[in-house]
Amino acid sequence: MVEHLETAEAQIQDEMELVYGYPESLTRASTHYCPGCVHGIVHRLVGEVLDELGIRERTIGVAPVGCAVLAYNYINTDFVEASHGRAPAMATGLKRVNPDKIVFTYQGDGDLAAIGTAEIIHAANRGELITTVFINNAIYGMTGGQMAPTTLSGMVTTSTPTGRDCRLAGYPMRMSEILAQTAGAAYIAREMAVDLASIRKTKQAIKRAFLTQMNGLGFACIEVLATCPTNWNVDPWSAMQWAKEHMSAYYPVQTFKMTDEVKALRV
Amino acid sequence: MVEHLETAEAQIQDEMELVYGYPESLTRASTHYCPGCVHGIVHRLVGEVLDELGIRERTIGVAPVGCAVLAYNYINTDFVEASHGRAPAMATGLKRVNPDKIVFTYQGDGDLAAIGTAEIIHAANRGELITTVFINNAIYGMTGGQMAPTTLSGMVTTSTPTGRDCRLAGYPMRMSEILAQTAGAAYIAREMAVDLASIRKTKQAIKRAFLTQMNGLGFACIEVLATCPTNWNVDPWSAMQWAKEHMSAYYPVQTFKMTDEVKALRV
Amino acid sequence: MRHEETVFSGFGGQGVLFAGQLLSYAGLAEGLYVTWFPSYGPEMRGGTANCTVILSEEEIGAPVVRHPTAAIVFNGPSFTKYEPLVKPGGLLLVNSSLITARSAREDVRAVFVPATDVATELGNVRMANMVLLGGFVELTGLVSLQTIVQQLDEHLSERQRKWLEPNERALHRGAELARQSG
Amino acid sequence: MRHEETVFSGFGGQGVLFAGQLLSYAGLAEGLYVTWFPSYGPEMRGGTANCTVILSEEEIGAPVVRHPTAAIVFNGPSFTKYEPLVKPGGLLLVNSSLITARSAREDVRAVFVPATDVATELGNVRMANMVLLGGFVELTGLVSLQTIVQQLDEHLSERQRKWLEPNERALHRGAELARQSG
Amino acid sequence: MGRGMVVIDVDRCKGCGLCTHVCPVNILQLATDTYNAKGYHPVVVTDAEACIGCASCATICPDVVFTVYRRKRQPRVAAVGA
Amino acid sequence: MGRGMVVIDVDRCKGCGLCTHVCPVNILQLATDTYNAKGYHPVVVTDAEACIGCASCATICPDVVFTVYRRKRQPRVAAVGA
Amino acid sequence: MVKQLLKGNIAFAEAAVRNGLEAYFGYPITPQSEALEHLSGRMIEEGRVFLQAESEVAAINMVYGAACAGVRTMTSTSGPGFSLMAEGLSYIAGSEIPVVVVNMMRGGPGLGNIQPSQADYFLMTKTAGHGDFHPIVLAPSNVQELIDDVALAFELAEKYRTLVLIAGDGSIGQIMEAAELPPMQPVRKTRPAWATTGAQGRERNVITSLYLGAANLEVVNKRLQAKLMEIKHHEARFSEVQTEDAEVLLVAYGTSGRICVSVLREARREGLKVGLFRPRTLWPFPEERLAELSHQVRGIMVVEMSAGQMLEDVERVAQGRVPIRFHGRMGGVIPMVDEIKLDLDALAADVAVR
Amino acid sequence: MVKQLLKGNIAFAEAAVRNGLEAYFGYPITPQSEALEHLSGRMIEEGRVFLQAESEVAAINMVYGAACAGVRTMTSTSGPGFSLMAEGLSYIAGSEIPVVVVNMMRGGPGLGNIQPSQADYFLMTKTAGHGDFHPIVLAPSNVQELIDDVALAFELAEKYRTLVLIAGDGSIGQIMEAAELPPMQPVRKTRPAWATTGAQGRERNVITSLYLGAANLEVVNKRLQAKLMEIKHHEARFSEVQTEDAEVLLVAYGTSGRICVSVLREARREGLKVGLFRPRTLWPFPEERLAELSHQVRGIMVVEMSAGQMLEDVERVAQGRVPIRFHGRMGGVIPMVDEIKLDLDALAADVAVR
Ligand SMILES: Cc1ncc(C[n+]2csc(CCOP(=O)(O)OP(=O)(O)O)c2C)c(N)n1
Ligand SMILES: Cc1ncc(C[n+]2csc(CCOP(=O)(O)OP(=O)(O)O)c2C)c(N)n1
Ligand code: SF4
Ligand code: SF4
Ligand code: SF4
Ligand code: SF4
Ligand code: SF4
Ligand code: SF4
Ligand SMILES: [Mg+2]
Ligand SMILES: [Mg+2]
Repeated sequence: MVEHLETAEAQIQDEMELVYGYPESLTRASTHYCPGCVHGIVHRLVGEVLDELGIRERTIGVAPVGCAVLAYNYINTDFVEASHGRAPAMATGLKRVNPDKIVFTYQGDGDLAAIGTAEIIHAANRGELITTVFINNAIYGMTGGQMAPTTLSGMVTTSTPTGRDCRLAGYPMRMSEILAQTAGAAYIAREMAVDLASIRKTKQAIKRAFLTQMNGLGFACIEVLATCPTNWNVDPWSAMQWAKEHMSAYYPVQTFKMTDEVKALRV
Repeated sequence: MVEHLETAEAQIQDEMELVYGYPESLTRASTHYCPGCVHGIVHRLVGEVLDELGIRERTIGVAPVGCAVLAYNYINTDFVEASHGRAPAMATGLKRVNPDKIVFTYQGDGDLAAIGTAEIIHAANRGELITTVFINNAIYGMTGGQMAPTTLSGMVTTSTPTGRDCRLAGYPMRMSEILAQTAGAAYIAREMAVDLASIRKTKQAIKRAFLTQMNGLGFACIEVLATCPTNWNVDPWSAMQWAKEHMSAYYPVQTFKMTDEVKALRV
Repeated sequence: MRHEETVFSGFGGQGVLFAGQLLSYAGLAEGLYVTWFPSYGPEMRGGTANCTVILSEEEIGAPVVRHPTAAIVFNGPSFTKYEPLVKPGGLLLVNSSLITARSAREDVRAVFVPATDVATELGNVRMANMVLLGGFVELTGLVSLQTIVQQLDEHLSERQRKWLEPNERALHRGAELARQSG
Repeated sequence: MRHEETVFSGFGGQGVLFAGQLLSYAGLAEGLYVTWFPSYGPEMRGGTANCTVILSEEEIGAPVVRHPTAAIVFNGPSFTKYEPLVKPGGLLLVNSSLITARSAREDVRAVFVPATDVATELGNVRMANMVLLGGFVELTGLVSLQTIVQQLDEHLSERQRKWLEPNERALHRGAELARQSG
Repeated sequence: MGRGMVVIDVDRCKGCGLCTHVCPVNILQLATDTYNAKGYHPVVVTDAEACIGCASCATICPDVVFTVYRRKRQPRVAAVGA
Repeated sequence: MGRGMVVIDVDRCKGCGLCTHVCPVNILQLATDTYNAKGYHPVVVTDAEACIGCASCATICPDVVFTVYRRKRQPRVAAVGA
Repeated sequence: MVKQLLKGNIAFAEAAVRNGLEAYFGYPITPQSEALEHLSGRMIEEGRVFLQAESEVAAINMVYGAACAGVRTMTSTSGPGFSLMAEGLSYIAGSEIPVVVVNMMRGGPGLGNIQPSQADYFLMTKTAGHGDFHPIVLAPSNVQELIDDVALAFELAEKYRTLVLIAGDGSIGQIMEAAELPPMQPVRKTRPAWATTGAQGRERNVITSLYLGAANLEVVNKRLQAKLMEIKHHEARFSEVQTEDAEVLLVAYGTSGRICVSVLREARREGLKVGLFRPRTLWPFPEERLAELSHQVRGIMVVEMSAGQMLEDVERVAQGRVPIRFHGRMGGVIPMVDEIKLDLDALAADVAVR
Repeated sequence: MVKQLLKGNIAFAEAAVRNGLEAYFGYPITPQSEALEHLSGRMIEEGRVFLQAESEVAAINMVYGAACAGVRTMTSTSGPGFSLMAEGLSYIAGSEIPVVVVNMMRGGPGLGNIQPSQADYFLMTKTAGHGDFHPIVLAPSNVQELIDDVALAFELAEKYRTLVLIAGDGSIGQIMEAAELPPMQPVRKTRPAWATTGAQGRERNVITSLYLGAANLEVVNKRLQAKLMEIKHHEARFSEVQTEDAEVLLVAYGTSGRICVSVLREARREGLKVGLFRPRTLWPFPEERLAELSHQVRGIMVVEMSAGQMLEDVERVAQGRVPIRFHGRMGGVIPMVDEIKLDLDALAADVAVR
């Protein structure tokens, strides 16, 4: 296949210019994600950003426990696999002894907003110079679609068979709003990946988040509203429409904290 | 001693009226706290509130791990001793199976704002019908005065011998501001216990917090700015002045969240 | 003594696990000891699914076996994996719609049923599992087709009720084809 | 063979632990094996503090003993606790300023020094620990008073430097009194 | 007997001194010579007559040392007749 | 050859269909008959000429299936001469 | 009640409901999440308490809280989640509260994978957390035993006021078998006298594991140890297959245990006098009976889905009387009958019973 | 370098600094907080990394992260904190990363108290977390050994890429003794090839404990077990006192071990031929030598500050050759020489060496 591509490229070298090519910072492995899973899109965005910033060789990723547990098979940097929810603590250890390197965590909403609540909040509060990409798909994907802290009210999951009853099961948690309360956070924003525009915007935000770290400005976290077609039981495109309509209604797509230095960054 | 008191009381029955007597909801045990420790004052306030609300016999307390670990020796209700930081989880278990009972946690800043971050935030977010009294003395008292998440910038502790350097050790954490972000919280306020007025105000807040639970209005937490004369290395009175001046400067004494129902409560 | 160790294997989505369960229900209904043991994993698509169903007159020890007495293979990869493993004298039931390969083994009874095509004819590609199950029951006589149909009736969820009738036809059609090619 | 198992016991704040450490430093300086073992607990005030100091010419096994060869008791509760425990033939050094009780034991050498009063005379009640330590050294000859003074010199923190001289006097005064009453 | 009166549970006192700072009529002091059972210099009332029964001491005391009384309102006549 | 062109890495495609919804000229479709190595109906281009090389497909594709090219700006003369 | 085809995870969850489970707190983890999912519906239906916690740490402390209130409560998890419960389990043991925890073991260490394993034997039987204590550990090897063990677990937990663990594995959780569920029981109406339910008209109750002063804590430890001794003497359970005339003894529990039944059948068919000793309690370990058997047989083979953990207990009990051989598979691999059989034959040869 | 009077907690902390400790992450807990406090000043002075974590869970995962970067890193804690690290420790074992953890044991279970204890023996030696693994466990019994064990711990951790625990107790942490500190070492300049430091001009490094598929994980487990076997054969350490002619053998480690030295002296004075076997590594347990001795002596007495945990290993190794007596204290009580001596005399009488 790759060969085939090369020849194809050869042919058209002269007449055509490349407008989208395979990101260097991604491995060639095909992901294990379900068809249309947003994890794939955001992995790609991270790869593109690492390429554009030219930091692949000085970046260390921290994979979560969640569907993205195998992120290290796809994002082509040094990687470690954290225990469930502790990625920010592990990233803290990595960064403190590698201050000149770029360390990022990639976490799901169960990983970051449930079991990992303390670790993410304290990493943010310490202003750890790490970057967090937070995929909010309102569900526990990997384990079969149980309720996540971010599951919307009334949403049916395998652990809320009659729909989430917030009075019993708690309310959908707005993590970005909470992280923005910490003194150490330099850049906290919520984006989504549900159409071309929002995907492009998400990429810019992720890029700014990495630049925040590269410039030593503090902790940065980009929450990305995403989908889980499999556990939502809808096709990928409908899932995106649903997310655009319902998730962004409860989870405002917004920049919650951005210090002046971060604002000043040219992305 | 007690006898002596009784006779004394007898004598003066007719001429005098009692304006302050020993709270029924406190045991007669003398506390293990250091002289002038604010834990003693807040224990007393809790006792007075339980008396005034007449709920001693239906209340279950959850003691923290911290200097207040022996709170159950002093507050005269059913009590359980939680593991460090997990009091809100234990209280959740207790309350869910005792919905008609009153359950409160009494926690320090290491217990609640460090190791117990996830448990308190999720209890708040679930709107657990429990009440939390949170003693912020900016230090780990019990273990010998190490830095707490709430330790002020530059403050010298046994684990920040040259003063807290926030860039390395993280920033003082404002927990009430964070808890106020959760959907399940009905009443979140920060008070202090550093002089007569603030002590009286703190008592009203604690009373309102219990009433919030009694009326099923949601989670309530009262943060109390306090002192630790021993580990601050100052006399109790100076400690109170210091807290009044410096702690309340960084930790605004304020009501961060109060639902209309809670506002409507007559305290 | 009735004793059969059967592997059902195919793509996720081909109804492999349900076919196995249906056989298990039938076995139980006919008073046999039963174990149904699935391959399980995290939510990852496009994987292969399989389950081992053991029906026996004596209490069952190991719920998985290296050499099944019968294998029902729904797709190519499953054929490759299980064709060599079937016990000598055992049965290899193949969905010939998706599997062109032929077995080189002399010591197993290989039966080929174009289950996917038949299912498509009958109106839903997803009924291939019933075609194969029908064939299996016909070939082994392990349980009666009636019992299978009864159990199908009992265990089809409301939403799938409408498929009861077609599925029945698929079962019978599979039995038929097996009888011929078997 | 020089071997002494000494318990220092009193209120927290009476300098019990430091007196024990000073003896330990001296023992080390004179080439003895040394262990200093404190009672320790959470931050709770008004408790009693004590430590066991063992000086010996042979390597030390157990760092705590049930029956010390010497007990230096700074207050009433400590007297009550350790008076019965001292080894027969052992030394019981008592701060008679705070302890009015007398020992009924014939088999121990009980010496009474009004350490708190002496310390107050010398300008600081907190030096009672040095008075008693001076007395102890005088009575046991376990280490030389000079060594104690040297070590005091070495281990007084900057802030306490000004107390070196008075503490020295306290040590000598303690020795003196012990010589007389001993 | 003054307008107010406090009963002090001496052995509960830890001599922290907080009450001495808040008594509006300044009649609370730590004993300098005596110790209580706990080994602290306990609080003492220097002028019982002056107590106004405001309970400020009780409000700040961490160790529930104080019981506070205030004289009941008496009909003025009685006062005169006295 | 049109203004744009996409190269499709067929066996990476999972047939999720997302790209088919965002192609502005509607030339992307899932194959109905053929399967790829993964067993999915892969995307196919129905009218290569129409591609404008906007890379929308690549932007939304979770599986990096597309490589996208756009015709280089040619000097008008050349165009005429052609 | 007739037998029905039940999946292990659903079976133990439903069994708990029918045994009057009043509150369940848990956090999803494969391979036991179906239990949590089943309870998320059933408990609410029954008007009881179900709560998905924010973590296993929270879950075990919620269970701790509910147990202090004197209700039947439990949680279920697997390897990594079980590790996270260690501190809470130690507190529960220290304060002598009845709690039931199911651990459907999976491949480790670390994240490992989700296939069946028995590698948490040490962690469950020797301690489960810091300090001196042993939980009672039940080891079912089929769905019916799993169902029955739920009732037993609650009974023992409450009888001794102690922690009871059910040691399952991914295989027992995922398998479907015919089994019979107990009849439905309502939740207990009364609460035990020691429970913290509000001190209304009685002395207040305080539940703690803190005992300042070594002497005080030692008293508690001695009481705890005395209780454990009593449990050790009365609650050791095991089952045997054809041990009467056995010359070679298979020792295995849980899934390994049932697999060994097949091994035994094959070997017997070939005339090898083999017996099976299957511990039903891992703690207390059925030492007495195994010691007896170690006098009778000429060789022992231990089969585990681990590197050899129960093996150490067998060695300790057999005291070198007969050679002990070990067949272990790791990482989630299920031992195969034919492979075990090979080792068994080898052992038989060594000890010259063949 | 001359000997100085050092407190155990300060001693091991300073020893770590001098052995080139590059990063410390920890959470305060008595009775080891002085170590954290000492490092909070020293590490910053030396321009190295010190961070007080938000919990022990965070601390061990920070250590995990720093260790993945290939630096010398450690944490220290006590009972409850050690329990909370169980999951992280299992991940560390599973990904074969060199890490050192000090556990100054205190009275348990639960919150217990803060007095010295040896009741975490099982938790430390048998597993420390879910899944199949053993940490190397060093057991110092005085401040000098504690200091020396820090160097040894790092050496072994890095040699075998494994988890090494130092099993101390409150007493070793609080005692002051004369000891010699090693000379100051700077931090290592280079990072090992496997470390995740950014894939600059090399293949990228991935560190994980996840292995999907039972077969794959079993391969890793086998490698892990092979390594543990190697450690078992080469790293078992112990020290002996007057065992040559011993008829009765004392077996104890750490604080119990040093106390037994006094017991031995008294007994010898009275002419009883007693020896002391003091394991310096609890895992690997020095089985071979103890087995030898169990042939030589006529009775064994195990002394522990627990209900009898190492006791099980002694029983397993001695294989019933000689009677084994146990003297244990719990809840933070330090065993007293005279009481141990009484039990020893009783044993001596039983086995008729007196
Ligand atoms: C300690 C622990 N608890 C639970 C699990 C099981 N588990 C694996 S992933 C996961 C949640 C995944 O959800 P999320 O973080 O939202 O990621 P997603 O799959 O949705 O991308 C859980 C609970 C585990 N592996 N470890
Ligand atoms: C799991 C665990 N970690 C650490 C400790 C040690 N510890 C006891 S209390 C405490 C902190 C107390 O500080 P805080 O919560 O602020 O209470 P305070 O004493 O200041 O009132 C710590 C770290 C413990 N007991 N358990
Ligand atoms: S389960 Fe959901 S989150 Fe996981 S890969 Fe599938 S679609 Fe994506
Ligand atoms: S240490 Fe501080 S918090 Fe604890 S009792 Fe003393 S003064 Fe109060
Ligand atoms: S009651 Fe008021 S006046 Fe009387 S002593 Fe107390 S503070 Fe002073
Ligand atoms: S405030 Fe209470 S404890 Fe403090 S000195 Fe006054 S009476 Fe005593
Ligand atoms: S590049 Fe644009 S026009 Fe061409 S196929 Fe992709 S989306 Fe359609
Ligand atoms: S978006 Fe990608 S994976 Fe989905 S159908 Fe289009 S090409 Fe295939
Ligand atoms: Mg998710
Ligand atoms: Mg505090």
